[in-house]
Amino acid sequence: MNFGFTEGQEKLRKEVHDFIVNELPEDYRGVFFGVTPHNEECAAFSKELQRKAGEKGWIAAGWPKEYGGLGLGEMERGIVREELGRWVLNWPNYVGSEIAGPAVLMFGTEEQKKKFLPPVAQGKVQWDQLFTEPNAGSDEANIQLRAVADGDYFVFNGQKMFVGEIYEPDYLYILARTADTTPKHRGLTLFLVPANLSGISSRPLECLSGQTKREFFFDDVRASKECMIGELNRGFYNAMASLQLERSFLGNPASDKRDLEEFIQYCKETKRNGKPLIENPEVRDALARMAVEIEVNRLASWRTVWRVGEQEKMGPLDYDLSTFFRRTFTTSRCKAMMDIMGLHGQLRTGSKWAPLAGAVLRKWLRARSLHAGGTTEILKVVLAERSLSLPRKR
Amino acid sequence: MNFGFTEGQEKLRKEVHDFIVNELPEDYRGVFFGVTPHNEECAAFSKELQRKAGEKGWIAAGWPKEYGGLGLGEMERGIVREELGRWVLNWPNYVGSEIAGPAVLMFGTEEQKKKFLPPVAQGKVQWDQLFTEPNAGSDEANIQLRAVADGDYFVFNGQKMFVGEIYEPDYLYILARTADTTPKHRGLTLFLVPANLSGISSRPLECLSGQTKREFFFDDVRASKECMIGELNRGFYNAMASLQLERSFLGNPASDKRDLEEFIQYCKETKRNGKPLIENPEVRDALARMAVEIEVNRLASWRTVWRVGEQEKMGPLDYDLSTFFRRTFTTSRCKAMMDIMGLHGQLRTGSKWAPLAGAVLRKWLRARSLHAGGTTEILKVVLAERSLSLPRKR
Amino acid sequence: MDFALSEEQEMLKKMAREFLERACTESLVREVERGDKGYSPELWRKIAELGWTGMVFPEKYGGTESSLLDMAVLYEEMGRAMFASPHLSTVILCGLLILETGSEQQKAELLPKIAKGDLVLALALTELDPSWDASGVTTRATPNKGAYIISGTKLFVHDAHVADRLLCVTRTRDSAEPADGVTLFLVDARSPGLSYTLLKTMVGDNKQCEVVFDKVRVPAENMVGQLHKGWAPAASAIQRGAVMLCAEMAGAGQRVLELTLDYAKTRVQFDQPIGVHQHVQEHCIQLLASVDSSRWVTYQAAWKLSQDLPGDMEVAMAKAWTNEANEHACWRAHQVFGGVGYTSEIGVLPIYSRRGRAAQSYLGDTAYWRKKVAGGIDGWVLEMPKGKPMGFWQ
Amino acid sequence: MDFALSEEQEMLKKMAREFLERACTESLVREVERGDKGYSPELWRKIAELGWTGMVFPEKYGGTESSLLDMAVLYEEMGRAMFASPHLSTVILCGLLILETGSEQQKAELLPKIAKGDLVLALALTELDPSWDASGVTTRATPNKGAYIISGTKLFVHDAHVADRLLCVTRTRDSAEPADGVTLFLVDARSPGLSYTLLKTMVGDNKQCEVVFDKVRVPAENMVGQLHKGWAPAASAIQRGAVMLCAEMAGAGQRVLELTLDYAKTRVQFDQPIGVHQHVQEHCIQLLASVDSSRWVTYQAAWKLSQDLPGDMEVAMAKAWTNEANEHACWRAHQVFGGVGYTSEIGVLPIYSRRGRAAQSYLGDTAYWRKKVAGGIDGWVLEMPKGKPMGFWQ
Repeated sequence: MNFGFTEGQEKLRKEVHDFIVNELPEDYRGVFFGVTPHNEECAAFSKELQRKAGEKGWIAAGWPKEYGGLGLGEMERGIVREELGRWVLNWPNYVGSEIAGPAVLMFGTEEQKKKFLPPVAQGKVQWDQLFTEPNAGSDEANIQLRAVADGDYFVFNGQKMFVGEIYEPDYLYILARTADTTPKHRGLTLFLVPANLSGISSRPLECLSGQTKREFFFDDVRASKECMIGELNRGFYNAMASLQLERSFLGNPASDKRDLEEFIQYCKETKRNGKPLIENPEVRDALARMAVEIEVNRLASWRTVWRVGEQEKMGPLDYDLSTFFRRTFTTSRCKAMMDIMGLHGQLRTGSKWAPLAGAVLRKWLRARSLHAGGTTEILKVVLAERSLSLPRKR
Repeated sequence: MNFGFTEGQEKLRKEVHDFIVNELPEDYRGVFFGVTPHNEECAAFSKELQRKAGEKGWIAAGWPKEYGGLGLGEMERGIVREELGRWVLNWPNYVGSEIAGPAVLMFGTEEQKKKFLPPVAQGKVQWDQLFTEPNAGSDEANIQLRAVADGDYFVFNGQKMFVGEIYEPDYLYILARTADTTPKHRGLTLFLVPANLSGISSRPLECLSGQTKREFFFDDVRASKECMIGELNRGFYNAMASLQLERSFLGNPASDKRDLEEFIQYCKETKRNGKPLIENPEVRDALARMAVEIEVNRLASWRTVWRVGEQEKMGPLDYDLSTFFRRTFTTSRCKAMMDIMGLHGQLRTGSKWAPLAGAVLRKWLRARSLHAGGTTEILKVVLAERSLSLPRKR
Repeated sequence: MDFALSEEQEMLKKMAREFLERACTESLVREVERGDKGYSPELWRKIAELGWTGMVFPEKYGGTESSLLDMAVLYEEMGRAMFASPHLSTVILCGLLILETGSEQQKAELLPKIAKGDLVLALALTELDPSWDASGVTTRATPNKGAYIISGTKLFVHDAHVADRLLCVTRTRDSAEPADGVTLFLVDARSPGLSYTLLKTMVGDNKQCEVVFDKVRVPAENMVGQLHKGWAPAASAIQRGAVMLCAEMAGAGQRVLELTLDYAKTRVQFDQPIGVHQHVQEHCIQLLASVDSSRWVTYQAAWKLSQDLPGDMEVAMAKAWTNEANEHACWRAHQVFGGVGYTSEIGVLPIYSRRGRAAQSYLGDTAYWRKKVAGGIDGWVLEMPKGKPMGFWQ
Repeated sequence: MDFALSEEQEMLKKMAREFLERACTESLVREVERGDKGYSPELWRKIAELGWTGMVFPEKYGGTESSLLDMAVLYEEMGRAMFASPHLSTVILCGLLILETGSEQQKAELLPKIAKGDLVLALALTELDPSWDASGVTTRATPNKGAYIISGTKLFVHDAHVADRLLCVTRTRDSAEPADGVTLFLVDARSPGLSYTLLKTMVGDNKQCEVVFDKVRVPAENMVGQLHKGWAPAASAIQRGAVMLCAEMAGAGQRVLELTLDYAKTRVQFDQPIGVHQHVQEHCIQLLASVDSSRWVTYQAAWKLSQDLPGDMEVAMAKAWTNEANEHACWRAHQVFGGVGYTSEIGVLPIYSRRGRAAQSYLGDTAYWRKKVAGGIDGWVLEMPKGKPMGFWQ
C-alpha cells in the first residue's frame, strides 16, 4: 500500500497546478464547473484556457500520442483531473475528452480517430452529448430519436433533452434508434455529427440553479454515413463500455475540498451574534464532518482509478463507490453550508451581501438534482446487482 | 381542531396517573416494558400491578362492560395507554388486552368471549402470541405449524419462535396452518389454547439486549375444537383485521418522553470535562432534536387514534405514521444518547457507574431490532401500496 | 383531541383553494417572480375583497375575529398555490402587533386600512448580523425635540419597497438585558433619509430589501407600545409569523407530495411506472411523513396561540421541525422527478424548492428554534413515583 | 497510490485468517465472553508463538520490525475473527510506547518478554470523568524518598485485572497547559494499595476495570520517559491504538457485510430471497459503503504513521469516520437480519454489534476526533490564483 505519489507524478501535479494558478484570474471562483453564471466573457476565457491546456497535452492525457494525447496511465490522468478539480475547473469540452472521445477511441475506425480525436486533445473543439429524451431518462434504452439509413446518409428525426451548457458545439454525440428490437437496447447506434447540419435546432431550458440546459430538435437531418461510431445497433453497449470511467471522477473531491476551503475562510471572516462562525462548536463539528466525508470520497475515487488501472491483473472493476459518496455527501454538505449561512444563504451572485459570491447557493440548487449519468436509484440497482450480486426480482 | 382534552378525559388521566405514581416504587425505572432485567421480584410486582389495574377496569378499557371492560372510546383508551407509557409501563398481558383479546372480541363466539375476555380485563391471566416461525418472519403467511382436525380436537405439530417474555402463560394465541392453499394466506386459522397441554414445550432464547424470547415446540398437542377463534382458514385475515390498532401505540411517545426526561436529568447531573453535559451546545441541540421528534410522534399517534375513532364517519384508516416515526426516531435517539454518554454508555445494569442504571444501553440494544409486528421494510411496502396507492411491480 | 377542521374552516379552505386555483395560476406566479414588486396588486385587491386582509381583526376594525388557527388554514392554501403577497408582513407581523400593542388611535387609523387592502406594512427587524433575538437590534432611535432620529441598516426586510409604512425595531437604550431598550416605531416609507435596495435572492417573489435609515426623523407619537419595551411584542409577532410560515410550508409540501405521487404513478421507464420501485416508494413515504407531521405540529402551535395558551415550546417545535421537513420533502421530490424537476420551465417543483428554503430561514431557522426548545427543556422537572423502594436494580 | 497489500502482507493476512478461523471459533468466542479473563491464555500463547506479540519490535527485542501498516492487516483479521486478547493493551499501547520512550534498560527488560507472550501490560489512562486529553489526568504521583506515591482512580482500564504491570498516566505538576506535568509510570500490578473491580459492560470480552490507586509506591526508576513530559508519548500511543481499533472495526465490518449478503441471498420470504427487494439492497449498499470506506481511511492513517509522516489529521479522520461507519454497518445488518440477528444464540451479529460499540467509544469517540479534525482545519490556508482579475462576478 502507498498513499503517496511518485516523484514523476508529483512533478506532473506541480506543472498542472502552476499552469492553472497562473492562468486563473484573482477574482476567479468556480469557473465553468457547471456553477458559472452565464457570461460570455467567462465562456470565452474558459475556451482559451482549454486551448492552452491542449497545447500541454493535458486535455486527453491518456490517449495515445498519435491522437493528440500523452499516453499517460490512469494514475497520471487522475492527477490532471484532480488538479483541475482543485480549482473547481473542468474543460468545456468534457464530453469530447471524457465521454465521446473514449468511445471513438474504442470503437471508431482509424479514419474517425485521426479526424476527430486530435482537435479534442488540442482543446480546439466543443462537443455536446445528446442521449436523454423526454421518455428516455433513467431508461436510456427507450430512446426514440430515429436515424434511418438512406443511401450514403443517415436521416435523423426526433428530440433530445437536458443537453449540456455549450453554446456553440462543433459536434453532437448522439445515441439514436436504428432498429425496433426487443430488448430495446439492441436497436441503438452511436453517431458523431456536425452541429451545423441543416434541420438541427435547439432552445435553452432554464434550470433551478440558473444553469442552462438545451433541448435539440432534429427535422430530417441528413448526415454522411461516416458519422456512425462503432457497429450498427451496438450503440447502447458501446456507450456503456466507454462511459465506465465517467463514474469515478477525481475532480469532484478535489473541487469539494476547494469549496470547503473557501467556506471555512468565510466562516473565519464572518461574525454571527458578534462571534466568528468558526468559533461556534456546532459549525466546527459540521465543518469537520464535511472534511472527513470529502477525504472518504477522495480515497474511494483514487481506489477506483487505481483499480481501473489494475484491470489487466485483477479483471473488470468490482465496484465504484465514488459516485455514491459524491451524491450522498454533496446533498448533506450543501444543506449544512446553507444552514450555517442562515438568511444570507438565499442571496445570489450579484448581491453585495452574497457569501462567496453566491457559489454555495448555486451548489445547493444544483444538488437538488445530481443526476448526470443516471439517477441515484439506477446507480443503486447497479451496485446491488453487479457489485454485490444480489438477486433480481422474478 | 382541538389539541386539548375534555374535562372527563383529564379526570381519567389523573386517576390513572395517581394510581401508577402511588403504586410504582421510588427506585423504579422502566419496569417490564421489555427493558426490565430478568428478576422474579419484578415480574411478580408487575403481575400484581396488572391485577390492581384490572380492578379499575383499565386493562381493556375499550371492551364492553359485559366482558370486563369499561366501554370507553378510542380517545379514552388512548389516554390510559399514554399514562402507562409515561412510566415506561405496559401490562404483562399486552397480548391479551391488545392483540388476541380484540380478535376474540371481533371473531369469537359468545361463549368464547364470556370465557376468555373477563380474566384478561381483570388482569388475572397471561397470554402469549405464537405467530412467527423460523421460515415465517415478515412473510407471516408462510406458517407451517399444523393444526389438523381429529374428531373433537385439533392436533398441533410444529415450532414457533420469538415469543414474548411471559414466563408462565395461561393461554397461547396461535396462528396455524389448517390447509395447503394458494395463496398461502387462505389456509391459516387462529387458536387460543391452554398453555399447559401435554406436548407443548419451550426453551428460552437470549437476546442482544439481555431480554429473553422463547421458542415453542408442539408435539402432537391435542386441543379441544372450541379453541378455534373465528372461521376456519380465515385466520390470516382476522389476525390482520384485529391487529390494526397495535400499529399505533400511544404508549411509545409517552415512554420516549419519560426516557428523555430521565436522560436530561442525567445530563444536568453529569459533568464531562468539568462541565455539566447540559451546558454543551451539541448536547443541547441533540436533546432539543429528540424532544421535537417525540412530539411529532405523539401527534402522529394521536392522529391515528382519533382517525380510528372516526372510521364510521370517514371510512377505514387512511395511513398511520406513528410506527414509522417510532422506528426512525428510536434508532437515532438511542444512538445520540449513547454518543453523549461516551465510555459510560457501555456499562450495564448492575454497575455502579452505569448511567440511569443501564436503561439507555438496553434501549439502544433493543433498537437494533425494532421488528415487533413486522419489519420496517414490510411497513414501508404497506405505506406505499395501501396508503399512497403506488403501483406494484409486475 | 380533534384533528378535523371546523365546518367554517373547511369552507374557508375550499373557498381559498378554488379562488387561488383560478386566480393564482402558474403563469401568474412566474410573472410575479419576474416582476419588481413581488406580488400582484390586482390579486391583492381581490383577496382584500374576500376579506383575507382583515378577517383576523375585531369587527370594529373591519374584521371578523378569525383566529390564528383559521389563518393557518388560509396560509396552507396560499403555500399550496405559491401565492406571494405582503400579507405576512402587513397583516400577521405588523397588523396583529399593532392590534396587540398599538394605541387606540393607531389601531383605529391603520387596521381598517389594512383590512381594506389599502395599506401595506413591512417589519424592519433584522440587520447586517441578522438575529431573531433582541441582541441583534442595533439600529438606533435617539430622542430629539419631540421626535426620534433613526439611524442604521436593516437587511432582509420583506416588502419594504412596496410598503406604505415600516414598523421599525430600534434600540433606544443599552442595557445588560438586550430585550430592555428596544422600541418600535411606525415610519412613513417615504421619509427623508430612507433608502431601499432590492436584494437579489433565489426567490423572485417575496422580495426582500436592504433598508438604510440615515437620520430618519419619526414623530414621537409614531411609537408603537411603550418606550424600551418593544421586544416582547416583536417576539410575539415573530412567533405568529413563524407559525404562518409553517402553515405555508405544510401546504406547499402537500402539493409537492401530490405532484410527486402523480409523477411516480404515471412516469413510465423500463416499461413500468417508476413508482413500482421501492427506492422511489421510499422517497414518497418520506415525503408523506414530512408533510403530514408538519401539518400537526403547525396546527397545534396555531391552536395554542389561538387559545391564548402558553405555546412557546409548541411554536419552537413547529418551526424547527417544519423547516427540516420542508427541506427534506423538496429534496425527496427532486429525487423522484430527476431532471424534469430540475428544469425551471417544466412544472413548479423548482418554485416550491426555492420558496421553501427562503421560508426555512425566515423568522428563525432550525438552529434558532431548536435552541428555544433546549431552553424549554431546561425547565423540565422529573416526576418520581411514590411507592416503596424495591431494589430491582441491585 | 497503491491500494494493494504487499506480498508479505497478503501472506500475513492469509496466515492470520486461516489460523483464527481454526483457533478462534464461535464457541471459543462465546466461552471467552462468559469467562472472567476476557481472553484465552492458550490462544495468547499460540499467537505469541506465531510472533504476533513481538513482530512490531526491532529484532534485538525479539521482533521483526513489522510496520503499523502490517499490524493493521493483522488487526483487520482479529476484528473479523472476534478475537479478544490483551494485544492492544500490551503490544500497541504500552509496548510501542516503551519502545518509543522507555530507557534502554526498560526496553531490554520488557520488550522481549512481551514478544514471547510472557508479559501482559495495561494502560491506566482514563478516570471517572474520562477524557482522551491531558486535562483528564488527575491521578497524582507525588515524589517521596526516591519513589513516587500514586493516588487516584482509573476507569475503563482494559485488561488491568490480568496485567502484570500497569502503565499509569499520572499528574506530577499542575500547570496552565494540561499536557505539561503528566508523567508515566510502570506499576507492578500486585503493588500494595492497588485494587481492581471488573466493570459490567455490554461486551463479555475486552474486559475493563476500575483501578483504584491508594498511595501506591512506585520506585523512581519505573518512570517511563521524562518527568512532566509524559503526555506526548501517551497521545502517540492513543493515535496508534485508535488506528488499530479502526482496523479491527473494518475487519469486523467486512465479515458483517459477507454474512449479511449471504443472508440476503439465501433467506427466502414471499417465495423469493429477501435480497431482491430494493429496501434490502439499500441496506447492503450502505453496508458496503461503510465497510469499504473504513478500510481506506484506516490504511491511509496506518501508512502515514508507518512512514513517520505527519498523520494527525488522517488518524483523526480515520477514527471519526470508522466509528460512525461501524455503527451504521451493524445497524444496517440488523435491519436485514431482523429477529434472527437479534437473538444472541443464533449467529454472531450481536457479538459484532456490541464489540463495535465498545470500540467506537474506546481511544476517542467520534465527537473527540471530529474536534481534532476541526482543529486541523483551523490551520488550512486558502491558496488564491495569480492571474489578472476579470470581473466575472459583477
